[in-house]
Amino acid sequence: MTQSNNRKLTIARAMAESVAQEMRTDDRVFVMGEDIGELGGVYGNTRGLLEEFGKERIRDTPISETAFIGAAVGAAQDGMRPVVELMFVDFFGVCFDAIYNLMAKNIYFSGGSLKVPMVLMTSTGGGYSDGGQHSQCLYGTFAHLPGMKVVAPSNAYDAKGLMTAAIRDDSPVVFMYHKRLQGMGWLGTEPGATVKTPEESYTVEIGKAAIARKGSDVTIVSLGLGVHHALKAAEKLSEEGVEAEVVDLRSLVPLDRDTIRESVARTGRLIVVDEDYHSFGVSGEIIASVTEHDISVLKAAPRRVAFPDVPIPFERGMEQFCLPNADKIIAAYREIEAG
Amino acid sequence: MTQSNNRKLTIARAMAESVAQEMRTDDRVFVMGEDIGELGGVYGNTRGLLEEFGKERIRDTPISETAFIGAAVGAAQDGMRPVVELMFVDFFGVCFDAIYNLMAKNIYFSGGSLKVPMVLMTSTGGGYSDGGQHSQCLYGTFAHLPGMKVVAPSNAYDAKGLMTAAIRDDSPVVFMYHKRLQGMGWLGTEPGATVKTPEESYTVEIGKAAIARKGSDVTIVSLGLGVHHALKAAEKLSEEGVEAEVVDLRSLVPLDRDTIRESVARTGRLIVVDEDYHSFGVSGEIIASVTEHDISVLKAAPRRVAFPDVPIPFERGMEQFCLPNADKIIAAYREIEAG
Amino acid sequence: MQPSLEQKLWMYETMVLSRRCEEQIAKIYMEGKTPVFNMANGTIPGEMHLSDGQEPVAVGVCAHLDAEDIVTATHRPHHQAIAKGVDLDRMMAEIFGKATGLSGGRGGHMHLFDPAVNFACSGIIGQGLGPAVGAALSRKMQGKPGVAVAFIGEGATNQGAFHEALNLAAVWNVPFVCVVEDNAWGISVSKAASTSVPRNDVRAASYGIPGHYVEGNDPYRIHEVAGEAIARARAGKGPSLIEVETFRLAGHFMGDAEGYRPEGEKDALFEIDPIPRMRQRLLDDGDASDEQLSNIEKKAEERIEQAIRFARESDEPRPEDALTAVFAQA
Amino acid sequence: MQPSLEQKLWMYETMVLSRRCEEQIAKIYMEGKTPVFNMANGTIPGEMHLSDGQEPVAVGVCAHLDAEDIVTATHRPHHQAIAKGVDLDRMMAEIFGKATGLSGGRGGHMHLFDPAVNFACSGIIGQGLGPAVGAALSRKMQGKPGVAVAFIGEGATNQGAFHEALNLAAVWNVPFVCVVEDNAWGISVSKAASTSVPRNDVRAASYGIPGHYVEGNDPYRIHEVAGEAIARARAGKGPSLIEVETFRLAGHFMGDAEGYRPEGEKDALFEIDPIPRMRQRLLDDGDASDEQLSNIEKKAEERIEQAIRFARESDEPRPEDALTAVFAQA
Ligand SMILES: Cc1ncc(C[n+]2csc(CCOP(=O)(O)OP(=O)(O)O)c2C)c(N)n1
Ligand SMILES: Cc1ncc(C[n+]2csc(CCOP(=O)(O)OP(=O)(O)O)c2C)c(N)n1
Ligand SMILES: [Mg+2]
Ligand SMILES: [Mg+2]
Repeated sequence: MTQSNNRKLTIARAMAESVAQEMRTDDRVFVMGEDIGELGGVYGNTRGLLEEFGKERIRDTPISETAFIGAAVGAAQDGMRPVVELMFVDFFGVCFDAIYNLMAKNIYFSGGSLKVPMVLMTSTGGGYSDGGQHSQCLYGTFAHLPGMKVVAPSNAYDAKGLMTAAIRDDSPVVFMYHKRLQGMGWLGTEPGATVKTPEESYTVEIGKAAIARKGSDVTIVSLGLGVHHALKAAEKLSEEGVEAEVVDLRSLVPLDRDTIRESVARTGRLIVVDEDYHSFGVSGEIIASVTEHDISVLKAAPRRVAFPDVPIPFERGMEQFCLPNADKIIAAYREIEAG
Repeated sequence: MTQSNNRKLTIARAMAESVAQEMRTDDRVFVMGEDIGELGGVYGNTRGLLEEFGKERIRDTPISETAFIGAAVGAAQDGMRPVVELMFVDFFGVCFDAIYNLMAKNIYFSGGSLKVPMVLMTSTGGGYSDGGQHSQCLYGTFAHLPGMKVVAPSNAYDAKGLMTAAIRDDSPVVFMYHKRLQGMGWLGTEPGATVKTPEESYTVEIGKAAIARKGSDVTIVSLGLGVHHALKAAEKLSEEGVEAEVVDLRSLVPLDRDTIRESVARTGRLIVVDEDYHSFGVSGEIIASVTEHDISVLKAAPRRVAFPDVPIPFERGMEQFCLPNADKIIAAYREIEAG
Repeated sequence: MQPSLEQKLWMYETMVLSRRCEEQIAKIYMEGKTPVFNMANGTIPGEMHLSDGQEPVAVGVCAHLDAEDIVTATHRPHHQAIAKGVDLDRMMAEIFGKATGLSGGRGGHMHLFDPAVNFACSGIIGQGLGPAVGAALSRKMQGKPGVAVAFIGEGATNQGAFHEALNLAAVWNVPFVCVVEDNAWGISVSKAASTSVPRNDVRAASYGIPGHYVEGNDPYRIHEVAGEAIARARAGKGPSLIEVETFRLAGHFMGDAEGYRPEGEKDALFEIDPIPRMRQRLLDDGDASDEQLSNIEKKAEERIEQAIRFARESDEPRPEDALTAVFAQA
Repeated sequence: MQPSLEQKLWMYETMVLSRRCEEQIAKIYMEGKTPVFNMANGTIPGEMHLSDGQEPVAVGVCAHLDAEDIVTATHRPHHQAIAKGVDLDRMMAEIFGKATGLSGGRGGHMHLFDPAVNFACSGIIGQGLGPAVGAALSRKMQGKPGVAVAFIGEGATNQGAFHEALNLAAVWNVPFVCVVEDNAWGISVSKAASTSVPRNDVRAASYGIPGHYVEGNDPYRIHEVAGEAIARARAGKGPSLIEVETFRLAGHFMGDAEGYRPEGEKDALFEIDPIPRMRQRLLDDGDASDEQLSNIEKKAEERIEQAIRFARESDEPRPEDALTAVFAQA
């Protein structure tokens, strides 16, 4: 192992490095979005790219998400491999037609005669008082609609590998990165997200969950920032001799149901942690995926720790009241124990 | 009971009647949308209104969903009670910001100082080869995002009562009507949707499920057209002595979890029937709602009969292959029986 | 500048081909839908938007396009598809929902894709604009030739996507032309009731690009104006907006009672059907003999018959293939 | 036509009030964010978009508005809120996230709602346009007085919502005015890089409505042009579009390093800060004495201090109240 492989990167830098590496070897890759040029992306994931690749391939756009995401689809179908940014996932409402009715469906509508090799990267998550139009995760919203792969890394290693895999994929991939994991100085970051990341190019397979921590007593399934809450909860539980297994989904579509089911089959207990809204989303799907498969493996009713079904409040105390955290996960475990 | 109360109405006529009755007694109620005037709505639910109320209160709009749904929010906040139509729910992508970030959130953002008394009515459903941009249900998509009530009637009685309740509600209500239940001649209709509907005005409470059929052996939960599939399956199962209970959700938000749980507690078996996409949607939520509450009531793993995670194909055989129907529900029951 | 004789004959032939196509589809569409009309039934189920009357726009524009050029079309795409050179057999098979269709029956008549001639369409108003701008950008970035044309209806000009795409195309100066088929109606809503200006060419000024309005559904005039705009785009001088006055002789979709049309409108339109008019003009100008034109017409009829035969004789897709082609094949 | 003396003094006072507000917020925003700047921390967490420099637009327009008129504002709303007469104490408390805030801390600085003066704002670009058109329609339908003004930034003019709303307002001829604050930047993207025309007033022609461009960030000239447009709307003559040249003296949000600005741009802007300029003008024109103006300034400072005191002294909301007010109270 070279020294470079001991280097730690933030997710932001890992994303930018992946894009840069792909751009160097593939002329068809380019980047579009708001403030991704000079500014390097509000969340830093395109920093340095303008300097290396210039304005043609690193394109700042007007505030016209419908047009430029639609344009990415058109360019992708025409042989390019655009990486396009929707600055906050919360803005999807102004351009969701271009995303879910066009980007996601044209391969199918064309019977497979078209490819749509594009990546839509978008920031998710709250916890820093940015209010109800700038703090959502919307994982369930994107994962529910067929035709797009959806990934959400919890650390820089996965972020780089998933980004490289996404750019090389001939199908559209939505890359949801969590703001509180980006490693932006001005936002504070979860240290666990900044991990050793090889300099050389590599891929992480889209559709494979990771076991972030081994354990035998309860399975905690999560993604993105939630994985870190889960790991913290697991550490605390471990102090009292309860060993939690933490499953990091990494990808919502395809969803690695096998890994989840296999883990729950071993632990017999399930907690799902999701920063997206509680109902009709990720947490329900995970629980259903387990219970419909084999209900006998469960020793207790499954639990979820998710954002309640309310818009995201601005005020810190209110927002924290709603957000998942390690204590809530532990409380959920207590409920399971209590039966 | 007067004779009029024996009269049967289609859902389309029931909706139009409710709107007309509210418009007669409340000047603030008006209707906007594409082709809702002269044409009476593509799905007939505004037929006759232009003739009675004129162009000011029955407003055809440009093809500008973002603007006119946004305008409905502005008008609602200013004291009007708009009923606005999104012709097909599939078109939500061009205007979802106005729906989920504005209509759904302004009450909360204003701390309750604003009311947003508006109804967004929209057609759902496939089964008539209208292709992948005109056949979706998207129940899960709307139900996942907080701040809007979501109703989906299965028959004319409920449609009228829910529409009246929706118009009188000070919060935004999304009224999802299924095209194959509307009673439009040119589309064919499920006869079970056209039921006795009182002439006088009445409301059906938003947030209360109905037991469409009593039974003790299995609970089939559905909504809209799925309720009729469930009833047909129940009839067939009854021939072999299996009595299915059919729960008609009527409303997704609020979701009547109590009625579902109470039914499953009695039957011990659960099948969810949903024409919306399989994953991260309604079917997962219903199953999770039951299992997280009390896993011991289930005698077997729950099942779902939902639209697979693929865009909706045009061709009849392919589309029918994907759609829920009575046979698939019976097959799901067989799986439960087989354990 | 008038089209060349060859172009004129191609335009006439293509208009006739398109019309025959629509006539045959209209007939076949009713198979299985009588005595009770139910859109779900019959040889061709689902919605059906026909283009009768609007052929001059498709041919006037596409006369300037090659296979490598890009066209995005709408829910009313047949005339444009035919003029762009989409494989007619596979297009018809797709409309019938056959395994041999352009997308094996997954798409249907609103979702015709033929990558060989860079043709795509979609059922959402304004949706094709962004992709056309993107394809134009792709050519510019790759240094490859090709102009992208987005066809839309006049009703679509009030959709946000129209504004965003034209601005983006202008800012990026890509080889893009937006062609608006102004048939005066968006389903039952008239242009006057939906659009704040009588003509959309004035909206070009919002993007600092040339705007044109072509009156009279006149294929030669359309050909001329489109030719200029497309040449301009090819020369790297950027996008244009063209609105063309046309009309639809059919209902919005099949089954439309058209109660919204003022009395007599429809009859008057049939009087100015562009196909007999062009035929007469070719004769009057001495560009073709009656026999030549009859020959063209016969050939068009046969071509459509062949496509229909192909569609009818093709197999239905396997139902379970509905689950395939969601993602690109590895 | 110049504003009346009373209007001039109100405009000056309101500009100063707004500026003091921003200055104080800027200072308090940094409480708890040093030595390490983390947006999540401090007395006022989250994003913070200040309006320094853009005050002339707010006051020039709102001088013509009463409480019953409607304003929708953007992510940069303080100057407009203050000019519209939003309750300053409760606005400040909302920015602090207190229980006494306009929405009890649920909204924050991008979501200020004061129904008493018909003020609303939102954080999504272009989102306020539709609601303003709808409120204007509501007044027209109810036969009640009132004009609706939507403020947006120049970057927002390339969003589809802009186009749709202006067309709809024009088609329905409602009392609506769209005011574009052209501060030359949308975050780091310049107007030239995002907008296909140098000035948005030309886009009014797309809707058959009057378009105006006001140069120089000049409160009197803004007052005049806005007055005409608002009077026109009140007279039932329909909507207008006004773009105003202005500038922001602050970063896009607090913490913005503004590396995208050309060298010297910022310094030059401080030279033409509209507040000292207006002060000088009032003196030069003999409209007010130095003492009068100093008095106004002192009062403004005190008013802001009072609002801040109110905010500081107010209680935080109960965390569990996050779950309330999702739906209207019965
Ligand atoms: C975003 C969206 N809104 C509404 C519709 C429903 N719709 C289909 S065609 C049509 C009218 C379109 O009018 P125009 O653009 O003039 O095209 P034409 O049908 O006249 O060819 C409408 C409203 C749609 N498909 N997409
Ligand atoms: C639909 C949408 N896209 C992007 C953003 C992110 N964003 C917030 S402010 C801004 C720039 C806005 O520029 P402008 O309209 O000129 O207003 P200014 O900030 O200059 O006042 C952007 C891109 C957003 N809030 N909403
Ligand atoms: Mg039209
Ligand atoms: Mg700006």
